[in-house]
Amino acid sequence: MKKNELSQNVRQFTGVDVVECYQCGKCTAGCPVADKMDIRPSVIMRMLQSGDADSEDELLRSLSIWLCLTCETCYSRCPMEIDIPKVMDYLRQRSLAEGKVHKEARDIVSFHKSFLNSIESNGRLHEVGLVMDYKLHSGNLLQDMTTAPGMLSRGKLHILPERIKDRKGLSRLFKGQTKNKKS
Amino acid sequence: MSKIGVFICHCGENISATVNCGKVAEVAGKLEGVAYSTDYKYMCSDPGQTIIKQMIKEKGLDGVVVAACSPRMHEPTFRKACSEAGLNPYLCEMANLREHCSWVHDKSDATTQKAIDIVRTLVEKVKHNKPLSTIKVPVTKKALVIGGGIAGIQASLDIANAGHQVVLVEKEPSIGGHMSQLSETFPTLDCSQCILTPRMVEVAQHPNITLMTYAELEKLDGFIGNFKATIRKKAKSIDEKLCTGCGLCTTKCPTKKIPSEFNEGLGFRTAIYVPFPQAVPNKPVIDKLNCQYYLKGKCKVCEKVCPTGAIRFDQEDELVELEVGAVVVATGFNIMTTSEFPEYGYGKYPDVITGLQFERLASASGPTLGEIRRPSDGKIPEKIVFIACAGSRDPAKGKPYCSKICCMYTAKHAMLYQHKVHHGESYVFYMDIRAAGKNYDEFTRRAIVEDKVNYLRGRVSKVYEENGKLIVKGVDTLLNAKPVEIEVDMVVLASAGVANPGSEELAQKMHISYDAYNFFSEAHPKLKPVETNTAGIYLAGACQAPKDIPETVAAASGAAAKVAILFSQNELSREPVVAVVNRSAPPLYSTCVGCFMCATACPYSAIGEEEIKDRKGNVIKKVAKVNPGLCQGCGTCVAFCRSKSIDLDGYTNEQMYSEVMALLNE
Amino acid sequence: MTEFEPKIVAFVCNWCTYAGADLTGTSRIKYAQNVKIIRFPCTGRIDFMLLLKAFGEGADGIIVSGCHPNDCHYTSGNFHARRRWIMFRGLLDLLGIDVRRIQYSWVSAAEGAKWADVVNTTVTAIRELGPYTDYAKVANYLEKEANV
Amino acid sequence: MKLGFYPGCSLTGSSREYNESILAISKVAGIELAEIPDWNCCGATAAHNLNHELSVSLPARNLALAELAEMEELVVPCAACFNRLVMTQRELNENESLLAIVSEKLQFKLKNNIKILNVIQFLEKYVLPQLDELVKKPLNQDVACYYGCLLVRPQKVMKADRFEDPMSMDLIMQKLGAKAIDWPFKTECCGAGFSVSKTEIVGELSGKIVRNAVDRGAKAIVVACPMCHSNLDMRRPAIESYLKRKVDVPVIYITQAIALAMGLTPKQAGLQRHFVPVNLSVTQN
Ligand SMILES: Cc1cc2nc3c(=O)[nH]c(=O)nc-3n(C[C@H](O)[C@H](O)[C@H](O)COP(=O)(O)OP(=O)(O)OC[C@H]3O[C@@H](n4cnc5c(N)ncnc54)[C@H](O)[C@@H]3O)c2cc1C
Ligand SMILES: Cc1cc2nc3c(=O)[nH]c(=O)nc-3n(C[C@H](O)[C@H](O)[C@H](O)COP(=O)(O)OP(=O)(O)OC[C@H]3O[C@@H](n4cnc5c(N)ncnc54)[C@H](O)[C@@H]3O)c2cc1C
Ligand code: SF4
Ligand code: SF4
Ligand code: SF4
Ligand code: SF4
Ligand code: SF4
Ligand code: SF4
Ligand code: SF4
Ligand code: SF4
Repeated sequence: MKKNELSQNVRQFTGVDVVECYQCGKCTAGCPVADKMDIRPSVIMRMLQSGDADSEDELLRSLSIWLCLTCETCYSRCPMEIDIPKVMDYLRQRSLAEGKVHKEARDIVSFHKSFLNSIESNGRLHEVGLVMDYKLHSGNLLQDMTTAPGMLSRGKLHILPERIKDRKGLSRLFKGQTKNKKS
Repeated sequence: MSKIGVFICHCGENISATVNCGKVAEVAGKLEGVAYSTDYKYMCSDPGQTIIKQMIKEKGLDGVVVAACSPRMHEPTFRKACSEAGLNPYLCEMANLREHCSWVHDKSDATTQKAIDIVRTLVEKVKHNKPLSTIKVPVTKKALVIGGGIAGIQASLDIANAGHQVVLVEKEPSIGGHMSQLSETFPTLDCSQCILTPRMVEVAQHPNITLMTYAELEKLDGFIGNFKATIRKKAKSIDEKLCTGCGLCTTKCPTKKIPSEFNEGLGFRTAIYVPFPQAVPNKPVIDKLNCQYYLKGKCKVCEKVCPTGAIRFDQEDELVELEVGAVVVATGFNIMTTSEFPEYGYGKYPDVITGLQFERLASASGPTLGEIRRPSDGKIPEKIVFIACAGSRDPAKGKPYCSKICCMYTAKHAMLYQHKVHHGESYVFYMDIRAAGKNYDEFTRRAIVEDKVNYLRGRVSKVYEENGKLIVKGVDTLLNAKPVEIEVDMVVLASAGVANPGSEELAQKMHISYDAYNFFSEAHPKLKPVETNTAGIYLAGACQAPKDIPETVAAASGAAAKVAILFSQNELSREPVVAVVNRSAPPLYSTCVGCFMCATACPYSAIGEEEIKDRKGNVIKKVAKVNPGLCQGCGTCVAFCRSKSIDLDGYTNEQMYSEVMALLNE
Repeated sequence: MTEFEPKIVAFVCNWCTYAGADLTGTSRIKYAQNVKIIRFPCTGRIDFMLLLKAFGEGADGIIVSGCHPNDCHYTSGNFHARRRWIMFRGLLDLLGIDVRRIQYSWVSAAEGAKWADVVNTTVTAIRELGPYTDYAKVANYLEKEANV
Repeated sequence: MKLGFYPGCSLTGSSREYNESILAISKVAGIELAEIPDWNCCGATAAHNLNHELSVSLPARNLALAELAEMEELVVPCAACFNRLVMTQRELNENESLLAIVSEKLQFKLKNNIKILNVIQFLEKYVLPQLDELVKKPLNQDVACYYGCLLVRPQKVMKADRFEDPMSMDLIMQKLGAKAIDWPFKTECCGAGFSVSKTEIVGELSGKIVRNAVDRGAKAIVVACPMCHSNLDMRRPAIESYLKRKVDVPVIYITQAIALAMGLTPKQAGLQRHFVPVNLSVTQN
């Protein structure tokens, strides 16, 4: 990677200029998952600023970008109004595209992928299908076995998916987008 | 045929780096009416001016164009030089090649061409310049000082001690400003009241100072040397001559629970009140908005107890007109309140306070008699957090600037806390420590090293209350951005210094400029720091930007010196940029048709009537006439006159037309 | 073909915009070279016939800029200018001059960056509008006016 | 009165009771909600996280369908869907090239001017004015109104009142006769989309929220977002294992609270579908 390649891309795709960050740390101070992150939000900003290739690679391989909940707390309090969640979105997409997803984040990615698969095939989310698909992908076969019966008995799960009618229109939206089938 | 001299300045490299000055001089030399043209490294230097003077004499120049920096910079310099060489100074004009050309464009032929165009334009203007002579106006040697904080106090005393009359107008019942609220002052930790009170008393007793408290500027007209100010003296509901300041009324008034402004809401006052014990003047006022009598028509306890019968419920506001020669604006500043911080609870936690509130807690004369006790339950806080840059350096909160004083007062607060609560723990969340001043950095270091204040670099994201404690969610950016959560008893916000509410309106009343944050603007950021763009109006203290006391006092003395300089003259020379109504040979006498559109447009009421009479004294016609003493040279009248009968010296129709023509016709 | 370089005249007041433009220089903010400044004591002084004159002499665009409302050094000159400007717009329509050729703005002495902005946006706008070619019409009008 | 309605996937599945209660109270208030025909999933966090274009084109399809159905106002009760739709609308208004791409894929030229209302805005505009008349059984309860992230942030887009300490739900609850407690966790994140993939994080974040509400005396937590609801209600085991204590405070939708106050039955309000049993004392007028 060239120097500052990532931060320039961030700027191009998100409109966020990381140079504006003056490292006050307010984002990290308020982030609900900062204590679980391997690289904290303000440090992510600093690494992007440094433009150093190792840092940028480290960033894309970090767990942090996947732990971010997009809760927007950082953005809403940042004195420089830096849209960190948007940067996180971009970093996630880059990480995925470059195959640098952190080991512990694979669950999260699998879940999101299953989710998109469900939409792609039905147009709407089919929770049972989603959970099955996710389990297959993540290998977490036993996870969440406790809630499903409860959901069923409360009428919260449909066994069969609801499908939208305009399947063609839907598939146009997915056309040309990266496939989520395999992970 | 004119004989104009053109002098092109390099300004070292400032102009010549992007403009080919030699080329400009060469082309200028060939312009019609130009008798001489040259370029030189520093036109404003002695040798530079000598060239101009020599050439005026040698070539018999009848006009000069100096193509250099902005006329706002050196027009007086070169006009003076011309005058010394015997040329009427108003035959000299400056072409702005630096600010408007070389500094804003890159080096190129086009830049040089633009410089040539600018020079040509001014050459054409000068061809139509007329010799003018400066106008003399008398100076009223009395100054108006607005605002009675330390800035207004210092400026008043200095001007008064120079032997001139001063009227000091303060909107609150007492002078003293924010300094009177402070506990101890950095970097020496001397007691604020102790050093301030003697000066307040001196103001009250000075024979040259008239003090008007509870008063505000209503209107300001006129111009340097000759202002007319209208002051509104708000009704105090007290006959000040009768009142002895015994204070009986204030102890008996039944309305006791009004949050005291002086104590920043941490204490109470009565409806009839003196804001603080050392107030000057030490006489009460009735706060009509809270007095039972004014609200409900019942009470009058104060009237009953007053031994001198000084209470006047029927007193009304009074408007006083003053003629003054100069105005010093010293209205100070304010700070953001806790309610302006959503993330710190919108002001709903009583133990999240501002720096000014902390000053009141730390002050021996404050509501806690100098003990640091938290407002909610009066407990002594065992742990305390100070948040620096609260609102400052925060574009999201609309204040991108550094408030300059808070790093220092935060260090002071933490120190005072540690001195008073020995076993207490104090934390300061900061972004940078800005302590640039004599003995300032030593001071903040002392807080850290000697008083063991914990400085943590990082901003606080949120403060909330849980089980009677305040949870502060911050970060230590020097530890790889480690989140830090501290449970404390009190939080002090070093909240941003901001312009006083109402500053904008006040500036508009006085026609001075103000910046994006409503602080008043100085005429030049370096060389005219206490002047405004309006001659005769000066700035002192924190009304210009947040300032500490030493800086405030220096500015106040500077402003006072400017006033004294102005008052050292009996008459003032003014630029002869004034309007004149033309005269022509009879039978017309003037093309003026007497419509007086000009008079309605003139903001200074400078245009009157003149009767033109024949030999027998019969009035032939009425035409407009400008009073040059009042005319300020705005030229509005000129644009209004349909018959082109009124013109503005220095910016005549002919001059402006020729400039436009020259600019567009290469 | 080289790009069309519009000729733009800026009529500015001495106290606010002229000083603001000085600040642009002092701050070394670069801007387009097409604009040349003529200094007036106040926007109130600006006779709008002069604007027409400028179009008659080949200007492609004009900037009129002074103090912000309420900030006029002379109390109210800029208000008068503003009022006349409204009437003047009617005349522009009559003469078929696109009002977008005249940029009316407020730039204070503290707004150096804003001046650069005003200049650059005006230059871009005029570039898009293309050269002003109808100057004969304006010159004609002015001549007739002068004879009244 | 007829308004467009976008239920979103959750309301047809895991948060059916939210849907049921909205429809029930709308009926009482005389408001007709017309579902967007053949709507699709907004893409939620998944699209947002993985694929930017899909995160815009999926919501955009719904906006297009709403426009086709000539809807002027669209009620979007799910805070996550609301957030996605509003952000999409905004992004498409600001980014012309993206608008072109999306229009091409949708084969529809978006006017993109539909007014999108979240549940609170909907209630404030259409239900609140008549609420005094409609409340039959005031709720005499201390409740904690929980807003979460998506209704208030980013505040520049959501334009919520007092974004760090919003009051709009509190005011509605007060109208219902309840006491809305003052508490500092109104807008803390509950763990959002980690419900399935990182349940322990949800347990921790939601646990802190629930704990604070309970400690401050709340007898119910009132929400306006299916994600918040499922995290606080369905993930109660994870919460309890984080807090190492049992908490039985119920979590209800604001629309359920209104339904109860209007005198509808718990069943009509869908309370039986909750994991944490709801036992609210409802006093008679
Ligand atoms: C918390 C805190 C702690 C500080 N500690 C220190 C310290 O330790 N050392 C130090 O050097 N500096 C300190 N300062 C800074 C100090 O307070 C200022 O430098 C000083 O007060 C500025 O004086 P001033 O006269 O310009 O303004 P002010 O003190 O604000 O006085 C302005 C006066 O003008 C009056 N006024 C306002 N508007 C009008 C009007 N329209 N008409 C008439 N009157 C008007 C006001 O009522 C007031 O009396 C501190 C500031 C703060 C906020
Ligand atoms: C590298 C540098 C960059 C700077 N940049 C900036 C800037 O960008 N902006 C800014 O605002 N400020 C800047 N400054 C600060 C600025 O230089 C000073 O504020 C300013 O020069 C102070 O002026 P002065 O007259 O007090 O002192 P000086 O400039 O030091 O002048 C003192 C004069 O007194 C003479 N003198 C000394 N002793 C005697 C004696 N015994 N008898 C007679 N004459 C004597 C000296 O020869 C000298 O001419 C900069 C300073 C430095 C060092
Ligand atoms: S809050 Fe904003 S400015 Fe501060 S460190 Fe985070 S991104 Fe940078
Ligand atoms: S948006 Fe992400 S980085 Fe920002 S505060 Fe929320 S979880 Fe942390
Ligand atoms: S006259 Fe102006 S431009 Fe020339 S050297 Fe002096 S300051 Fe520089
Ligand atoms: S009681 Fe009368 S004399 Fe005494 S302070 Fe009050 S008004 Fe003045
Ligand atoms: S009349 Fe007013 S000021 Fe006097 S004692 Fe009564 S309340 Fe106080
Ligand atoms: S003085 Fe210090 S605390 Fe105040 S704004 Fe500047 S850096 Fe922040
Ligand atoms: S000078 Fe002009 S505007 Fe004034 S009265 Fe005479 S004709 Fe009218
Ligand atoms: S130039 Fe004209 S309008 Fe302006 S002050 Fe003088 S007389 Fe009045």
